[in-house]
Amino acid sequence: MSAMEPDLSVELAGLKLANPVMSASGTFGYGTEYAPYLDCSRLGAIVTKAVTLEARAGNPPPRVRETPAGMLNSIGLQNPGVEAFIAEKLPPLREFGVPIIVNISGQRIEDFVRLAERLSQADGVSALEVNISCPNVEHEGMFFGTDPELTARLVAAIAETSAAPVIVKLSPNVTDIVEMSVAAQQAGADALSLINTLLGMSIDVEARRPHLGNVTGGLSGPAIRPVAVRMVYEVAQEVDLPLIGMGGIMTARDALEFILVGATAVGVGTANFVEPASTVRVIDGLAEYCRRHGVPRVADLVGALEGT
Amino acid sequence: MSAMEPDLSVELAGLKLANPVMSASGTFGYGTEYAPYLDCSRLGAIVTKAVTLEARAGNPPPRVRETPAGMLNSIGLQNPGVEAFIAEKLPPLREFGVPIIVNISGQRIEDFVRLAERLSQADGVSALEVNISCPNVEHEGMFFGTDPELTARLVAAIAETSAAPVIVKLSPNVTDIVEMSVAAQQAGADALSLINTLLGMSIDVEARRPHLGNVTGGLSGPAIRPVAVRMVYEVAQEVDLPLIGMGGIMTARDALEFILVGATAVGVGTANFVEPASTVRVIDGLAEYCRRHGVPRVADLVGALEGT
Amino acid sequence: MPRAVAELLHREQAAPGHYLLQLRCPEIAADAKPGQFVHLRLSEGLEPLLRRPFSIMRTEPREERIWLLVQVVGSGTGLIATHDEGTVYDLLGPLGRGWRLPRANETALLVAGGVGVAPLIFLADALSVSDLGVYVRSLFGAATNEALVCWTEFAGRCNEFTTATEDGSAGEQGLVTEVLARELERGDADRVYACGPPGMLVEVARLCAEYDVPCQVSMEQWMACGVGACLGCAVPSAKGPQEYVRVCTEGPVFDTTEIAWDRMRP
Amino acid sequence: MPRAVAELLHREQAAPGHYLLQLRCPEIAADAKPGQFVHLRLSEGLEPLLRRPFSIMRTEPREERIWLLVQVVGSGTGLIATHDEGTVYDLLGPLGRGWRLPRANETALLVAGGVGVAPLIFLADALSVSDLGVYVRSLFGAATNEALVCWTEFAGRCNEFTTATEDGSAGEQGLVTEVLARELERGDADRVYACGPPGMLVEVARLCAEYDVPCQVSMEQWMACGVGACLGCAVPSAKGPQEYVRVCTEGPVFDTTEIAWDRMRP
Ligand SMILES: Cc1cc2nc3c(=O)[nH]c(=O)nc-3n(C[C@H](O)[C@H](O)[C@H](O)COP(=O)(O)OP(=O)(O)OC[C@H]3O[C@@H](n4cnc5c(N)ncnc54)[C@H](O)[C@@H]3O)c2cc1C
Ligand SMILES: Cc1cc2nc3c(=O)[nH]c(=O)nc-3n(C[C@H](O)[C@H](O)[C@H](O)COP(=O)(O)OP(=O)(O)OC[C@H]3O[C@@H](n4cnc5c(N)ncnc54)[C@H](O)[C@@H]3O)c2cc1C
Ligand SMILES: Cc1cc2nc3c(=O)[nH]c(=O)nc-3n(C[C@H](O)[C@H](O)[C@H](O)COP(=O)(O)O)c2cc1C
Ligand SMILES: Cc1cc2nc3c(=O)[nH]c(=O)nc-3n(C[C@H](O)[C@H](O)[C@H](O)COP(=O)(O)O)c2cc1C
Ligand code: FES
Ligand code: FES
Repeated sequence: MSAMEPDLSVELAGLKLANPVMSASGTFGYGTEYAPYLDCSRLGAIVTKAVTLEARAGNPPPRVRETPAGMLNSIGLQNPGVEAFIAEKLPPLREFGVPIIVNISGQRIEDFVRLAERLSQADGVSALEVNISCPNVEHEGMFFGTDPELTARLVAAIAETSAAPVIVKLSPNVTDIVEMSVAAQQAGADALSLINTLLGMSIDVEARRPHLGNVTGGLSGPAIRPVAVRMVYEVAQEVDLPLIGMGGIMTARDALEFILVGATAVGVGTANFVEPASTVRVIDGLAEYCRRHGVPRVADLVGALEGT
Repeated sequence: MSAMEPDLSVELAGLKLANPVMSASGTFGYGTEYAPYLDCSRLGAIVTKAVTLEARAGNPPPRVRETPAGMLNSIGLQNPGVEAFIAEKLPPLREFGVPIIVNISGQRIEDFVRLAERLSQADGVSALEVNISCPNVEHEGMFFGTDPELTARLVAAIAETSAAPVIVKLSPNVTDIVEMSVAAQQAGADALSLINTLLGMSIDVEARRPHLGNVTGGLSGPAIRPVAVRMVYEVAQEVDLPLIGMGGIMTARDALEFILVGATAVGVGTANFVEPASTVRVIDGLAEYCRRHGVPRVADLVGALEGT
Repeated sequence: MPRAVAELLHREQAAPGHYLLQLRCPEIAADAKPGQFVHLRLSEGLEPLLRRPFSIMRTEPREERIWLLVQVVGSGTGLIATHDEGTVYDLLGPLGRGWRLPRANETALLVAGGVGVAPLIFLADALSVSDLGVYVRSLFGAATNEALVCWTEFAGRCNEFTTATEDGSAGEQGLVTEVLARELERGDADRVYACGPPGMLVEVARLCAEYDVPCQVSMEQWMACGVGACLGCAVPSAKGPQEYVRVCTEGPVFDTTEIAWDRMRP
Repeated sequence: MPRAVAELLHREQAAPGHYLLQLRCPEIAADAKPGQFVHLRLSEGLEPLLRRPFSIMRTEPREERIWLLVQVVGSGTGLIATHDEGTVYDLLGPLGRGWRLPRANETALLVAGGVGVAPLIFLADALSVSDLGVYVRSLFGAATNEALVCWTEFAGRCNEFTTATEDGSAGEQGLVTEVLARELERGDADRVYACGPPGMLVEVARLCAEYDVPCQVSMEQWMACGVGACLGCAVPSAKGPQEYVRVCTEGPVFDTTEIAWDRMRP
């Protein structure tokens, strides 16, 4: 590495990342699936598919469907449960030698607390990412992530228990993302991830039924990027926590949109399906941008929007 | 027209439309701009660009920007004001011989009431479409359309005054679109239009500034269609009013997604910019679908989703 | 690494709306097993966004070539008609678990519906050059004569070959599953291999269960990743009332007993 | 009706990253006036979604042809390199308000920057065949020699012609606006016509105001509809502190006095 090589490292919630590029939860399996296609040890961090206390089967198929510049998914929370995750999925993940962030989900606050207890102490888990875009069975299925009070209670309970940094992943399906961010910050979140998928639906008009077996699903991909960038921008103005921006990032240019409006790191999701090596291409592209613009450290670009 | 020709007419808020296809507000000017490109008399209705009490200059440029399968706009409410609208824009609009729906916008409830008073009695105005996706200056800029109570007060005041049917155009930038719809219904709305644009933003990473002069803008086009279809679907389950569905409709197939989930009529917006004759193509495509599937009346397709 | 670029050497219309693609792709030509698929990127842009899965129809390892048979059904496959020879595709593959071969000297009954013939041609090809001494009897059904796409390629690799069309324009008139029922009744098939539309596979599975003949099917499901990471391509598994298997990883070829057919979406 | 399909008769690279397109389009060839533009659909799909505006560089009414000069700057213009001869474009046009012609026997000073030369070639062409007796003096600037795209087409239609390049690789070294300043100082230009990058136009407008020479400029702004319906292509108007005009309808050619230059985004 020459003296002019830009420094891509960033710090986030106490973690030192070699670069700001992570996989987005649910789009990179447990790391090993993509190992034949790229050098996973180059990632800033790997974020896993959601882990729940017990094994979950997921939603009825069809589960994915392409939409204009995006896709809908209704995977549901299919996963082998936390114990199987620790026993089977975590050891190979550790081999990559990069920070592992475990995305967790549950139906009651207690579920999350038990997950945090168990996972935050597990060997090789660098941080937890709390998926709050899920219904709370104790509150008539109200989504945790659409109510600031529920979010605050959930995050406070996890933050109290977790030995690892707590990243709260926000849902975009809200009137005021800033309100949710402030609630998470006050409750003790160490960082925020945004955004999760937008709730969407598409119809097979010949068969007159929804394409997805589960009727509705989560919209991801380039189509949602303008919404995601706007939300990161809004939150960055009002909240002091480091942000992980995601939503439709395909290239370094896209990642830079998020970084310039205030994201310290970025997640690459749907793009992995299109191009398995998307993450490393984004990393290389960020370095190239820094070189071209004479930016010594990518961290200098965080929030470096001009004239707004 | 042969005996087998499908009946495309629909009834909506007391209006009898020759077919369910309208222009979406702000994308069809005041009708005359597109007259050289299509036979405007074929439309089910023409919905105008927003009209305000006083003339408005609109937002600083750039005002439009393409995004993946969509576009951002920050036109602002540029319009000549209600009196100039009535004097100059309405007479040529009347010539098309189709129902004219005037989209109205304001900053305080009083503005809307005065607009309703003036316009609902104007010759050739068939209905009002109330754009509630705008900030209320009396409530610290809170958007009318993101608060159910504010929406209800606004709609009630307009409904009381208006001599013409009142269509309420909902904002998708909310946690719960059903809550807003119910509020509008209870306050006396005759129909609902959904959706307006999603709030978005995009960045010129070379110049490190937002593409739009106004920083953020409204996202429209095919990219948002899954979100729009989902919202129409949700609202159709809970509300009895006729719905006008819109968001990314380019073709009859797209329009059918909205109709099948419960829209009585549809609006075509961004597609006009791509193909000026989009509306008539959608109309022709609906007829073709009805013929192919042996559906006698397009109205039979409203909400005719199977197996959900 | 299951990843390659492949140059389009030759494209021809195999039937109305069907293209036969010959690609130069040494790695996949060398490694692919019958029943495996490739995950093809059809555009460098966003339209379509996701890759599309296609069964491998044939490999010619020495010539470093593979063959795909593609039916145009939508926007992605529609692009193929616009791709000139020389087009370079980015593809992942060979992917998935292919056909488990019959035992020596068995009679294998191959049942193809329409474009589902592709992975069965590869199977017939492998059997015809193997020293297993398998007797290959094939049934090929489609709506019309024209939709019996690549039937000569298929027939030429089988010991016995029967066609059926719904409109009677070629072979027997009727569904290929009706022919299958008769064959199973006759009782000399040791195992069945099938690929075709979902409705056909359901009926094939039902018949083979009825006659207690082991059967493998190549399944389809919408895919995102193609490599087991997204869990998008799930189909109901017979393992439990809530279990799923991934078409891209545990499949696309399954034993019919692995699938919970009653939970398949109609 | 300002709507046409146009067949791509010929495409050639006019300079690195610049294409000259010859289209068969009888309606537009017959109707277009210098300074007008066409709104071109570059894909039948969604990528790009919106049409793209291009100035008309030349018309040949008898041959039913029009010429466009396109610089590749992004995804839409990038597609042009993939379009073979015979491609049929859907376009709207001729659109907008073109150049107001000089009076008889005036001296017109045409100032072009890079690809902005296109609408000025059309103007020079119209003046060269008109009986107005206008003396056409042109200045053409670009970053490098190579970027003086179509300069022979331009020069051949002018009475006098000067080039300037920033790197000095052709003509004078420096900005074309520096040459313009000298010309205006000399004082024999009756009016100025300019098209080029925004920064250049700001400077041209400033200089012409300083020397009190009437000036028209062809402006650019991102467009959606191209026909006046969306109000997307606004630029600040001199009519009032909050007023805007539409490039697609009131322009693209404006008198510099119509524009509020101080409110243009830098
Ligand atoms: C393992 C596997 C192997 C396949 N092999 C072949 C093959 O050899 N030849 C061939 O022509 N096709 C094959 N298919 C189906 C092929 O992948 C789809 O037809 C293709 O993806 C459609 O893309 P599109 O963009 O044209 O259609 P879209 O516009 O996306 O959709 C059009 C219609 O195609 C169907 N479709 C779309 N995607 C899939 C999918 N992944 N699986 C099943 N149906 C789908 C749906 O009915 C949809 O309504 C295979 C599918 C799988 C899963
Ligand atoms: C009236 C008018 C006449 C024009 N005439 C010509 C011409 O004769 N030849 C030519 O090469 N170009 C011309 N342009 C500019 C041309 O329209 C844009 O370069 C083109 O739209 C870019 O499309 P893209 O998809 O390649 O770029 P995008 O990927 O959309 O954007 C790339 C960059 O191009 C620029 N750009 C994009 N759209 C526009 C636009 N509408 N106006 C100005 N800049 C834009 C921006 O800087 C943007 O960052 C004209 C523009 C206008 C408004
Ligand atoms: C197939 C799929 C599965 C996902 N699963 C999860 C999940 O388990 N937990 C979670 O927090 N987000 C999940 N997401 C959301 C992504 O992590 C990401 O927030 C979103 O897709 C936006 O990024 P993208 O546009 O780059 O995909 C999933 C997304 C997809 C497409
Ligand atoms: C350029 C533009 C201007 C618009 N102006 C208005 C407006 O004045 N009032 C309004 O209610 N909606 C306005 N809209 C929203 C559209 O009417 C429509 O709800 C939205 O664009 C979604 O439909 P589409 O995806 O078909 O464009 C505007 C949209 C665009 C793209
Ligand atoms: S397609 Fe992603 S797991 Fe099979
Ligand atoms: S581009 Fe729509 S008004 Fe000019």
